[in-house]
Amino acid sequence: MTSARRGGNPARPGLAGLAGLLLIVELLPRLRLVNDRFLPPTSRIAAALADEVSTSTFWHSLGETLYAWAIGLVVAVVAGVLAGLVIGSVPLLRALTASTVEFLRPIPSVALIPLAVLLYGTQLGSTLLLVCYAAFWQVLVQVLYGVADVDPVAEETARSFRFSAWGRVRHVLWPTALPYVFTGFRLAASVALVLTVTAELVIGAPGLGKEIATAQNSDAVATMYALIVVTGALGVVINLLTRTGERRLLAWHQSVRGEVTV
Amino acid sequence: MDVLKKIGSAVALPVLLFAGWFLLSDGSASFYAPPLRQILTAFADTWQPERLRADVAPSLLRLLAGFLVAALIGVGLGVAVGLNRRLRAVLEPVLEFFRAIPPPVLVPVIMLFAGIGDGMKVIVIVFGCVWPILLNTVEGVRAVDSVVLDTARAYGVTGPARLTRVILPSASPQIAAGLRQALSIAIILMVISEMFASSNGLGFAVVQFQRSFAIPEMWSGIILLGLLGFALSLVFRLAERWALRWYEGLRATRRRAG
Amino acid sequence: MLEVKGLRKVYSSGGREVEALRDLTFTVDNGDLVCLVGPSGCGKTTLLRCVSGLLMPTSGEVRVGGRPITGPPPGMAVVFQEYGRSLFPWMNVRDNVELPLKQKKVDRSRRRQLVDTALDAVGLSGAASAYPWQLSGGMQQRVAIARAVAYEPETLLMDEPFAAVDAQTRADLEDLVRSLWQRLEVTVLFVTHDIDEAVYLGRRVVMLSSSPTVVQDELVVDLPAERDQLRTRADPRFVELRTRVYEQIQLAKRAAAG
Amino acid sequence: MLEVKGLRKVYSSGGREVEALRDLTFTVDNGDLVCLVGPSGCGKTTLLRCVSGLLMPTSGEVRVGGRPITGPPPGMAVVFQEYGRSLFPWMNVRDNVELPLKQKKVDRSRRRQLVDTALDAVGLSGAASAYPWQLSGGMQQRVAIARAVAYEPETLLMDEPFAAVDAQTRADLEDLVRSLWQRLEVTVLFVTHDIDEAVYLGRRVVMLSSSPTVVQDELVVDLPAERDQLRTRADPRFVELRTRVYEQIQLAKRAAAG
Amino acid sequence: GSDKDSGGSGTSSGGVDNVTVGIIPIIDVAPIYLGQSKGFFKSRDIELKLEAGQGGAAIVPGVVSGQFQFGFSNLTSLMVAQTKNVPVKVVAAGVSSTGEQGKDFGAVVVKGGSPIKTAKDLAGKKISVNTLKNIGDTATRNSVRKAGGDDKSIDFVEMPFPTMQAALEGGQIDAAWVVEPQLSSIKAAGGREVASTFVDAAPDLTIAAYFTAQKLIADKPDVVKRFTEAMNESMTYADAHPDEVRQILTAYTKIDDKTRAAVVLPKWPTEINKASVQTVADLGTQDGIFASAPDLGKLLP
Ligand SMILES: Nc1ncnc2c1ncn2[C@@H]1O[C@H](COP(=O)(O)OP(=O)(O)OP(=O)(O)O)[C@@H](O)[C@H]1O
Ligand SMILES: Nc1ncnc2c1ncn2[C@@H]1O[C@H](COP(=O)(O)OP(=O)(O)OP(=O)(O)O)[C@@H](O)[C@H]1O
Ligand SMILES: [Mg+2]
Ligand SMILES: [Mg+2]
Repeated sequence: MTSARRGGNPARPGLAGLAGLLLIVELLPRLRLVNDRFLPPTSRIAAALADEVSTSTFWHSLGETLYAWAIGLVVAVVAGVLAGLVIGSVPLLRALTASTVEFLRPIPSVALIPLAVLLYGTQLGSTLLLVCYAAFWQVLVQVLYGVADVDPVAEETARSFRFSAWGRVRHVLWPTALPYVFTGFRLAASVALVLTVTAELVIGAPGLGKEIATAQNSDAVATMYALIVVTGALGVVINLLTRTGERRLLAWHQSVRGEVTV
Repeated sequence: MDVLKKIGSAVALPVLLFAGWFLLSDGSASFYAPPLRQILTAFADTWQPERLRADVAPSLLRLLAGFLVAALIGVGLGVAVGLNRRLRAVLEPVLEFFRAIPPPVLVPVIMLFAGIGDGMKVIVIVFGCVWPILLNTVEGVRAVDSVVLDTARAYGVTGPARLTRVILPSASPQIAAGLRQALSIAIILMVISEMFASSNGLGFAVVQFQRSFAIPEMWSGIILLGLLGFALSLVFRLAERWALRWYEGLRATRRRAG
Repeated sequence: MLEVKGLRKVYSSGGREVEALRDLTFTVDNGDLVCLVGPSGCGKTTLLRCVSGLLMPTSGEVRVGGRPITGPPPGMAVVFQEYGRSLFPWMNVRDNVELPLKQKKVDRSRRRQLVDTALDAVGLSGAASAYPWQLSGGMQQRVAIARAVAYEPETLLMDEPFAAVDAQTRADLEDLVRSLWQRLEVTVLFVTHDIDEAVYLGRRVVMLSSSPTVVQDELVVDLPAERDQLRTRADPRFVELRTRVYEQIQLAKRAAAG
Repeated sequence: MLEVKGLRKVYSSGGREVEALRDLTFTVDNGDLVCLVGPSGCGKTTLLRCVSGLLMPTSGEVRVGGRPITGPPPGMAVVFQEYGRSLFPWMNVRDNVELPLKQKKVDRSRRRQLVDTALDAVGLSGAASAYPWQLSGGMQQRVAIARAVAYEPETLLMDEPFAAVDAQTRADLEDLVRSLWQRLEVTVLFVTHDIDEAVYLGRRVVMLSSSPTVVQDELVVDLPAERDQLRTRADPRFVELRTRVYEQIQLAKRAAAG
Repeated sequence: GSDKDSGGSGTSSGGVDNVTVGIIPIIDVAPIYLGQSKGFFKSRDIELKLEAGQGGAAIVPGVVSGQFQFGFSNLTSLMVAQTKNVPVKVVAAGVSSTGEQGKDFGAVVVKGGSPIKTAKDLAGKKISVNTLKNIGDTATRNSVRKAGGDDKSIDFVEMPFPTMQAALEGGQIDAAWVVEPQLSSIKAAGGREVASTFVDAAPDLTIAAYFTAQKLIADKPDVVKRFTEAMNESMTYADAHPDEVRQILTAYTKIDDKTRAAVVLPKWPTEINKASVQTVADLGTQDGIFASAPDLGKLLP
């Protein structure tokens, strides 16, 4: 009810949440609730992490992962948004593609691994293929739902003033779909990260995933967790950035403005 | 008439694509991309009723269990997080943290707690497909019209009724978007989960075909996955139509023009 | 008794600060019917939302029965100016009207009776099973009114409730409000931009100045309690009163402009 | 010239069939100002939406300049009854008003001038940078009017455009519409539920019956072109005409009830 | 630069052949890393690039499509490929068992307190293998049969090696078929070995091999020959220098120092023990792993 900007730094409660998680992970093995060889306490993971970050391999792998992630995500988002807007605003296209979309979407990207390797070997291309394939659907589906959510009155207003097709997309469809696009982006961002790491893990393309695989094969449990933590941390950072963008671009939207006023 | 048209437009593109695939792949010598003709033969040979019962049925059960649990958790947690700003601030980074962890690397950890039975597979599915539901629910709940909320408050529509009669229906279109996305992710994770500690299931079969270099059979498995996904999404679509008929009507009335 | 004391509300959002209400003080006795008039944008809706406990004032307070309110008090019904958005699009007309009664735990048969009577009173018996988005603007507004009427509130807040209906319907609804008020001894706070309506309906009229808003004037309508659309409006005293309100509002406007 | 011929519209959605318009025929000459009155729910909005090319009639047709319309014709501006929802919440007031002009490729300086003049005319110069949801109902409605006015349309369709504004503002806006009409020779079709307004504003008044809707009566307002809020309304001819309209509508209602 | 193109079937650039090899980053492939660092490949004009994958899934298609010139794979998988007419051929031995009971690099182990004492007791139990229908289950069946147990009643489940220890200790499985380094680590935690399955199957069993696509053998027999030579030199060197093998592990695994010192290293003979491979082929055919008996003449050099 009262002013939203009370707690000063908005990131603080989030940090508290993460700290709680760290504490739980520290305590579980210490209290012998789980075997510390399977889940080492936070402190040991942290030590392993410190070891990792002092190697150049780690930074190199991180760079590779981020690079593949970023490219895959950009391609998927751009393609997903464009396809979504086009398909969503042309009912005929929508009817024609619906079944194909539903058919292709659940095909697991992991099943595409042989195909990817066939085409690109263990190089970046393989990872990208899997990442784009998986992330594309996330964006596409969100945009389709977003386009369907256009307020009929707003849509009619645009039509009555004879907005050009582009004008309608730019000024009506796009702003309405934008919140959905953001959700799609956030979903795609993490799916892309998950797929990048998985592809590296399974195919062996260079990156964090390969490091995780190596750690797993080597029984280096703490190191494995340390690398997992890095992936998770990447997710948190990515989300933080997205949220910031969202607050900027969606200041007019109920979900954002509802939290500032009242 | 209308129904025929709908069916026509639904099958037109797939038929075209399959025809294209059939023609282009005919005579393919590549070991990993065999002609579609061969794949279709393999399909008919492989997916006999007995095999369907042995591999597809258990997969489907895990899938449904995982999807339903994810839906419950996703919507439940999503509503709580969406309604409560402070809870959201506390939980969001933790959730984002877990969201970014690839399920395959978590499988060992999940095995620790859940063993290697169906429970583990269901948890893997839940872990992967809860996110779109959760995110969409949170956003849907946050976007409930302020006048609607005021109306509910003013008329004392509070407590459970506020949830079931106001918040959930209002957010339901977006929740549906999340559920739909989760459904296909659930299928993907079904396959992934069956790659570990498994001895039956559709995913297991596909991986097994791949490992034993039965490539046409592997492709037939992938096609079956696609068909399965399509069938499930059709069921989902029908359910959605029914549950959101108000929304469809609301949108459709104004679409009749031009 | 409803007391508004030194009420002030400043909106600040997106770098824009608006002092919607500067300093309002007035009281409404139990069972009174007070009409609020004032120029567009002067803060009538804001005031109503503060009184209903939906909006926290920047300073000052609203008391009901001596106690300051912190949220919507029980037994209050509100008809929102945004009638269209205040109806739940996922429920049909009957359910929209019935939901608050369910929340109030009115038993089923009584509920049915209240809903039927209310829908009948606003002339919508035939549309009970339609969804709000299948209705015309005026019909939607009447649903919102029916919902408030069926609720049998102790306090009734109405924000330009007849804006979208035709003259004849409006007259009928005015009489409906008056009869409800007389029958149930409801406390009514009624926002309107129609001066005639304010004088015809109210026992008192509170006039607000334009922004920054204070109470410009108050007036007791000393017309007989039994009113009639034709005779009352032709009454010289009625004309006198409406002229006085008109002048005050002109004054308020001019003060703002000057 | 705008011709409406044998227009019929039946809504059918969710198993509910409503014959909103039965059979409407009338014409509006170029540069004419026609007011449409009729009871709530009789189909005024439906008619307007058919005329604007936003809704396909079930049968009959609408012709503009002799050609049947298939979509919104160029040079037309509509003020929707749902004014709140017709404003884009992601743009501030100025941008909302300016956007159609951009679409019409009006150059920048002219655009600025048109927007400023229009906002000034509806008394909203001060709120140009506010977002629609930061405005009161009446202010929102005035933004919608400003948008239509700034557009300098050849045909102006207005659906109860003054429903949410106070009496004084309403009078000002009425004069605004009349001066616009005289200055630019716009063809205006104006829906209202206020009989006085229809007679004061229009050069002709078309009265619709209640559902099933036909044209009940038509009337030419033979008052002098120069109108004045005080004098015109006091004119005996004005009173005579408004009584006639009132009676016709009463008749329509009674016919429906009987 | 883009290895995709330059790697294309060993294009020469200045007389040097670029060769990409798909391997799994486990102890077994230590020789190739060692050979790379010792310059055994360079001296034969081979510029070696190693691509580590998590399993065979990516390697065989990579080799068949020409993305990799060579690959490392377990021979059982290659035999499966052969029965399906995948155009691959072995060019060098990969890794062999030590042949010593109780001191091999792969075995079936149980928890310390387990009532399972011998291979016979494994009958009717739940045993984990890394891949179903592969060397793990067929070799284990063989051991059980030899010990006089009923191999048909064994319930094999599939799980990655690294998770087996937890599953074993959590009681989700009764026994685990594991290889190093997990084998050492389970033993160190009190686990007990009940069968040296490779040793039971055949003396000096050749378990894995390096292979290539038949197309490459036809197109560039010379490259293949040089690769085989380099590989053989690497393996001979590795076999003779266990300390350097333990050292090179740090380059591509994350095995900790203690385990690194403790693991049992496999043998790296340059000869493929064809008899042992034939034994596995027969066992596999008997257990239904192969649809038809593999034609070793087509697969092995
Ligand atoms: N959410 C908001 N954020 C910022 N300013 C607001 C908000 N709501 C209202 N205002 C401002 O407060 C003032 C009063 O608004 P309010 O809606 O109370 O007026 P009103 O008297 O109801 O007008 P009307 O008769 O046109 O409905 C207006 O200037 C408006 O711009
Ligand atoms: N989308 C729709 N679906 C079904 N019925 C509709 C729809 N829109 C309007 N109707 C019905 O058509 C009839 C006419 O509606 P319309 O909105 O045209 O009336 P109106 O004359 O504008 O009324 P008001 O003055 O109350 O705005 C009403 O009975 C209404 O219920
Ligand atoms: Mg208001
Ligand atoms: Mg209407």
